[in-house]
Amino acid sequence: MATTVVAEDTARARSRLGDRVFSRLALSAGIAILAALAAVFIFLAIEGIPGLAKPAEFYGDASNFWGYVAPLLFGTVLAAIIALIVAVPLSWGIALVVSHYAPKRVATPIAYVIDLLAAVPSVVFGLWGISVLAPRLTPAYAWLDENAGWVPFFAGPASTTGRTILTAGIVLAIMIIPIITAISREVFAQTPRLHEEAALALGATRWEMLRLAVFPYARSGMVSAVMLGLGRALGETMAVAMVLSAGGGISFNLISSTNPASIASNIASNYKEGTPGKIQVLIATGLVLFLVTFLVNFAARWVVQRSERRLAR
Amino acid sequence: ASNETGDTGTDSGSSETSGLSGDLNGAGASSQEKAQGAWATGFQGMNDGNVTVNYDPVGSGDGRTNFIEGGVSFAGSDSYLNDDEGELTAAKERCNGEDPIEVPAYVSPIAVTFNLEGVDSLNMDADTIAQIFDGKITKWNDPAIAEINADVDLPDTAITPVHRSDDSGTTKNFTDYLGKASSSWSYEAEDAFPVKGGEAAEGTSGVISAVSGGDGTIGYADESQVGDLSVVSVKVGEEYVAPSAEGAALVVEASPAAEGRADVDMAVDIDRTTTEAGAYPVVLLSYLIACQTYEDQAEADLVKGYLSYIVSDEGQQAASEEAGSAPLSATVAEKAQSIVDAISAG
Amino acid sequence: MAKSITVDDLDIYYGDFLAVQGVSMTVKARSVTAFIGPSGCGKSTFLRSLNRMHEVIPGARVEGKVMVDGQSLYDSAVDPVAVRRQIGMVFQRPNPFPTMSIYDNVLAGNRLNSKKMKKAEADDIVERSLKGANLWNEVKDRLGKPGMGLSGGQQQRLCIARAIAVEPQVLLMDEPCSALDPISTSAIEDLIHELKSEYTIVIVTHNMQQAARVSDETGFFNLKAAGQPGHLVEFNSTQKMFANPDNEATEAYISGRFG
Amino acid sequence: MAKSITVDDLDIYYGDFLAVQGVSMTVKARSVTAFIGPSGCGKSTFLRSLNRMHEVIPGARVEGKVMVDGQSLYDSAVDPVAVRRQIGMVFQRPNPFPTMSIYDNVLAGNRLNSKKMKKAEADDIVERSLKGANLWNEVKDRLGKPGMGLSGGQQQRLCIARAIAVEPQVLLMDEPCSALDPISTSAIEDLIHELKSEYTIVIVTHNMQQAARVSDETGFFNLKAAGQPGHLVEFNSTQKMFANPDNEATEAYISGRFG
Amino acid sequence: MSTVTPTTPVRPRSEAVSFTAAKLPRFAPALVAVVAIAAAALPVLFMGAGAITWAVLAGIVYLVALPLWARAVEGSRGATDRLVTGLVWAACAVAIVPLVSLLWTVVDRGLPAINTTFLTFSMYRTDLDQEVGIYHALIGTLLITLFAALISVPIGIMAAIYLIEYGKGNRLARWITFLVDVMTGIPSIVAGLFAFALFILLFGPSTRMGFGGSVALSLLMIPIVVRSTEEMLRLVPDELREASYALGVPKWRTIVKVVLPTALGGIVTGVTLSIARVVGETAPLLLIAGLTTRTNFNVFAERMTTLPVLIFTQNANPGIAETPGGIRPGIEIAWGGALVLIVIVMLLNIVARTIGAIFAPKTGH
Ligand SMILES: Nc1ncnc2c1ncn2[C@@H]1O[C@H](COP(=O)(O)OP(=O)(O)OP(=O)(O)O)[C@@H](O)[C@H]1O
Ligand SMILES: Nc1ncnc2c1ncn2[C@@H]1O[C@H](COP(=O)(O)OP(=O)(O)OP(=O)(O)O)[C@@H](O)[C@H]1O
Ligand SMILES: [Mg+2]
Ligand SMILES: [Mg+2]
Ligand SMILES: O=P([O-])([O-])[O-]
Repeated sequence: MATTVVAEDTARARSRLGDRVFSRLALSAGIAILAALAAVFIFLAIEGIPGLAKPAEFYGDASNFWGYVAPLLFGTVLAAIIALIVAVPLSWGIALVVSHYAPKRVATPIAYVIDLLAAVPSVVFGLWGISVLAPRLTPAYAWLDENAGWVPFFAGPASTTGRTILTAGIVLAIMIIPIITAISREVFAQTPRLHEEAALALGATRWEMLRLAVFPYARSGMVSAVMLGLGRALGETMAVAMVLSAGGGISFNLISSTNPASIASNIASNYKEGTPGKIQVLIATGLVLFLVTFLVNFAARWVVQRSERRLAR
Repeated sequence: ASNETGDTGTDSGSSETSGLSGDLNGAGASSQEKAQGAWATGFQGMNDGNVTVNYDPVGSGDGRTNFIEGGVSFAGSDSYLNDDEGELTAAKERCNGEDPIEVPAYVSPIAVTFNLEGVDSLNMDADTIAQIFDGKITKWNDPAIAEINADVDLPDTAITPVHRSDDSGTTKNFTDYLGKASSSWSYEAEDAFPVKGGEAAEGTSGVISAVSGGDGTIGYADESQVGDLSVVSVKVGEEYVAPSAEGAALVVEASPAAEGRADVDMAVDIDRTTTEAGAYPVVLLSYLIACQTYEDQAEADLVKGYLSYIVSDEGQQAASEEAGSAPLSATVAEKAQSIVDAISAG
Repeated sequence: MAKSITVDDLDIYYGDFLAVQGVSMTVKARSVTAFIGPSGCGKSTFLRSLNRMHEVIPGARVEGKVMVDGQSLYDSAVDPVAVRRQIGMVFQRPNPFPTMSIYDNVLAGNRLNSKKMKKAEADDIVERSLKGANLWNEVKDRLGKPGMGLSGGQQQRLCIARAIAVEPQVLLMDEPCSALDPISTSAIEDLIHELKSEYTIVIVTHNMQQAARVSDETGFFNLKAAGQPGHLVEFNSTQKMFANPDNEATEAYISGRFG
Repeated sequence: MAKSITVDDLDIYYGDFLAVQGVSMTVKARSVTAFIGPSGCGKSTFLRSLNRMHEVIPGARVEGKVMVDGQSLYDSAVDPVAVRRQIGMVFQRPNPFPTMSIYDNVLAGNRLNSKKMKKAEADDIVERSLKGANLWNEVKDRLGKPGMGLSGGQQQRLCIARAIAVEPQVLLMDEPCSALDPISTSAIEDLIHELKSEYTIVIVTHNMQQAARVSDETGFFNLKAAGQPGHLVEFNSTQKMFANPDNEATEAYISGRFG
Repeated sequence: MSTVTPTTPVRPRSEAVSFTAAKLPRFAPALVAVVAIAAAALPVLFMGAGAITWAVLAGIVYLVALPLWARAVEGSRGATDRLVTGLVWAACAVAIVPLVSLLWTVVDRGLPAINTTFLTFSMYRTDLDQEVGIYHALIGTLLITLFAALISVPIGIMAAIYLIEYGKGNRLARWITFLVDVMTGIPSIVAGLFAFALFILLFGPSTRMGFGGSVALSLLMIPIVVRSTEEMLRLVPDELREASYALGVPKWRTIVKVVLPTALGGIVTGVTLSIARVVGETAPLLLIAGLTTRTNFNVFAERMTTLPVLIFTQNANPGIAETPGGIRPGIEIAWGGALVLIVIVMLLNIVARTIGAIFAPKTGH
């Protein structure tokens, strides 16, 4: 047994060294992420900035880069918003079923099946979107056009193939459901029993217990989950390219066949036949998307922080 | 995998065995992918499975870039090299200052295909097609269509024109046809479909699904992929011609060479307004791009062997079987053969 | 308005594991009943079965009868939520809601009724409840701060304040003072004394003196052997229990006591 | 092997909040020192500063001196990890490792420090430690089962077993018995008696009798007022403290006692 | 509420509320469901709408009727609870429908393609009549994904450890957290372009290698690993860390031996999720990993085909059917490949869950 608090030098050195090495490793991993991101940004900037100011013929109908990218950006954001509106409530619903509503016997298979969804390749989502989902939605779009045509979103004319931005949004939603669900259900399930029981013992119904004990505890995880889903929705390439009938300009009409493309799908569609100049333009749009995710995350963080501050009063 | 052992395919039926070995890498037009698969198979069989041909179907533009940068030994491209962005010059540089070889390899008719309940076939002239895709004709029973198809009972369905959403050689060839053969198409021939609106779909298979997924749809796609869908017979001279391999090959043969090209460059400007009987001018012509000399003997042998197999009767027949393309006509094939046979190391 | 509770041959399970076996007793209205017994004998488990908190653990269930003022607690028509509202509970470990302020923690139960409360009324409830739990003076200046920033004992008193804020009929307390110092303990005991004129109170405690001081009746639980289910050895008036218990085991446990 | 601890004018902060102010005392080697005082007065905080556990809370820091056998604990050359290995700690709330079995929980301190042990040796440590914590009989048949499956009291005894398994020089205990029943408490107190011949023991307790029974010296902490930092009111031999304290406040606290 | 003076302690409510008074009968949900289905059948019968409309209408009727009834009997709290319960299950059902449709489509179209040849042959042929398979793409997918995981899992987990255990709240950590979120938005095609440009720059223009694909996929994986791991580490109670520190365990060992095992279940879920996320990626791989018909076991040299790329290219250029109107060979390969891909991830999931279950915190008996 050691006689001094400052234990034998070797032991101390060992533990100190272990701690130093480990914390350095952790730090380097964090910095590696920053470096990777910086590298991507620099790459986009170097290859893309010349694409900002090309002669007008590089920008199709538009006369300059901003005219070219605006509808793409609009399409990206619109599709992602539709996806979030559809996916977030569904995902949280499923996550709650799995963590708090269904008995284990039912919850495990549900969770499992939803996880499978994450595995389906984009291409297959695209194929399914075209061949199964879109035709099923066509009658609904026709109905909306007839009965809700006065709402700008359903102004029509309804697409006869169903390959609209709403369909693309729904496909995106299905793609991000597993991501949002998986993380949400983990954080829901991790709520300490102690807090749940505190709520139940106050005579809370299950829903009230969720509100009192689970949601506050899980909030940061729920936000992360949504942000991950949003990221994927913004950046998804192939499924959107395959499902969306793109080529239109900015329009809030969700059910017509003339829709704005998304930035990522536009890159994928046009990269392959592109000449060097055209590719610079495409990469410049990638740079714009990058900056947009930056801003969206900034905004989300700001909102979260504000609500946390309000909570702390 | 168990099928990759070297001795498979000795009974491939190929008449000659060139005894080459090694890897040959190419990249480019996705339209050629299936045909490349057939060619690679035949070429690998000729060499007893000692050769592997890789073809990345990354798209014509990227294929050309890859070739120019030296990433691949040959490229497949739906359009010939030009100097709008200096690609021709760059390709020349890549080939040690010699003119790059461009030979036609893959010819395929582009079908104008539609899905309209109760109608199996229609005749149209270039003007009508142009106006449909321009959004000027919006109903199937429009007089312009009805006039030509007197014996067809046309419904009052709206027309949904389907075009490619991605940049594509098919679009470029199709719009080139519309621009040259009709008076009502005011857009340039381009990889990107120029008209706003209408339905857009990704890739040939996307167009096919969109056309078959809606009623009153009409689109354009590689004829081999049309399957059960109805096709439009296009007016050539005074006849209405359905898309066919022979018709496509005929047009390529009859088309004038592009101006100011080197001897080894078989780029042609397709004659969209031909009136030759049986010719079908809505065709896609895809080229192979390579160098005349390669520094490495093995690479030169492989490129030479592969390209000459491609333009050979056997190669063209294989592609026709596998991808449904139109075999090159004898004269074109002969000229191409002589060009690729001159590939050497230097 | 307080309730009496009659338990008849109750078996309590965690899945297949029988934790408590064959308990029968009557908890009188407007009195304090204490449960004592060695660790692991099922006191907490039994207590939780009295307001249907037991069943929130997956697989947990009971067999037997619990009657509260003539109503069967485990009747299929009974709403566990209504039960828990009227039979409040304070846990062994303090569990304030981590994201809520002290103020909101106290009001958490009241807010559930989604009654809109006036600010004045809410302030009043908070003050009364915190005073009842002897916490008011310590936190009155930082009601807006998070409840988790308090020391262990403060947190437990906050939980007691939260439980009494909803004005239950019965109050179950699982070792509510085990994390409290004598002054707070004394305040809670005083509070129990005060409350028992109108509430029915059941308290689990390790502190024999506490049981003797605050309770009118005492139940002694024990394990026959390790791994065996716990059972109720003796249930008697506290006086009798501590002076002259019927059962040898009780005597042994109580006389082996100290503290 | 035991150590004496000398504390000199120690201020303890949570960020900007001064929780404990100006404490000076000497904890004798091979003796039991008890800290008492009302909830929130900083007993736990002070205890945690004695083995540098305080500093694991972000923003937490101390000012002043703590000397262990003449070595300054907060010297920059001192490795807090080495400190904690030799100055063990048992917490107010039981916290067994949820991923580990009972067996592994007891051995955690040894195993996590990557000591290689023979099976027999390990078995021996587990048995001795669990016996020391009076838990052996209850768990000896399910050593492979998870530690979290035990009742609250059992869990706490498991934590005590885990702490003594690494054979520290000093043992800090923060209300180790607050979740224990009298029998277990008694066992722990016996254990403390046994251990003090070789260890230095510091114990925080709410139970005045316990302090009186087990400790040689007692420190009384108090708050001047709510929101004010805690401070050490009196530090004296337990005998004197309970019979005839120097300080009025101490007298008031101790005589206001019960339990 | 009684009007007591502020200093009087709280008293029980004077009104005694019965435990049973206000509750819908047990069979209420079932009854409402039956009624809703019947009610929704009316417009279906008269207006000739389809089964989907019927299901949707029935769902809406149920979600309105049951809470309304509960509101009348149980009051607003009960109604809200029932509404939420209904909504939550409805969400589940609604999400399951497309999933089942999707899986069904894949199984239905993919199953006919699958046989031993399909699984053990590559697409390398020397004769057009030879049979082909996806073995080469299977190997490619497994290797490229494996290497992507080898890059991202350590970096992701270590970065999360930095964020939670070391960086807590400091400026660098805040930036990393923020930028990780930004990273989730990198489109896969951009990741591919980046990896392509990077490898061309490093190794010359003819570079094609599977590892390049791994690097591109890592860019997509890392943020998911970091974010999910971070959430799980955050949930590990500080008490456990303190218990370990108090035993004289150094911080790094505490993290490795106590914190990580406690969070392992969630971390494994996150990693599996991230793998599932990238295993189906097409865009980045076509550029840098290329396409070949042969099996390549070396991720550091030469082209490598992956399943998604194969599916994509086969679908884009499916060739011509042997018999007119038959299934095109490429389409069959594409769906077969998709089915295999899903099965792979399914197996992966099972493995991950088993690992998670073995190491998950054990709370029960
Ligand atoms: N969630 C649970 N799952 C399974 N068994 C449990 C659970 N909680 C407690 N037990 C077991 O039930 C028995 C009774 O436990 P209980 O917590 O009721 O004891 P207790 O008398 O309250 O002990 P203590 O005084 O230590 O709190 C014990 O054997 C315990 O291991
Ligand atoms: N993590 C923390 N952050 C900020 N303040 C804290 C923290 N922990 C405790 N405090 C404050 O420090 C003071 C002393 O708390 P401490 O837990 O040391 O009291 P205690 O004497 O141990 O009380 P108890 O007997 O209830 O355990 C209290 O005012 C408490 O609110
Ligand atoms: Mg208990
Ligand atoms: Mg304390
Ligand atoms: O062959 P495409 O360029 O039309 O895809």
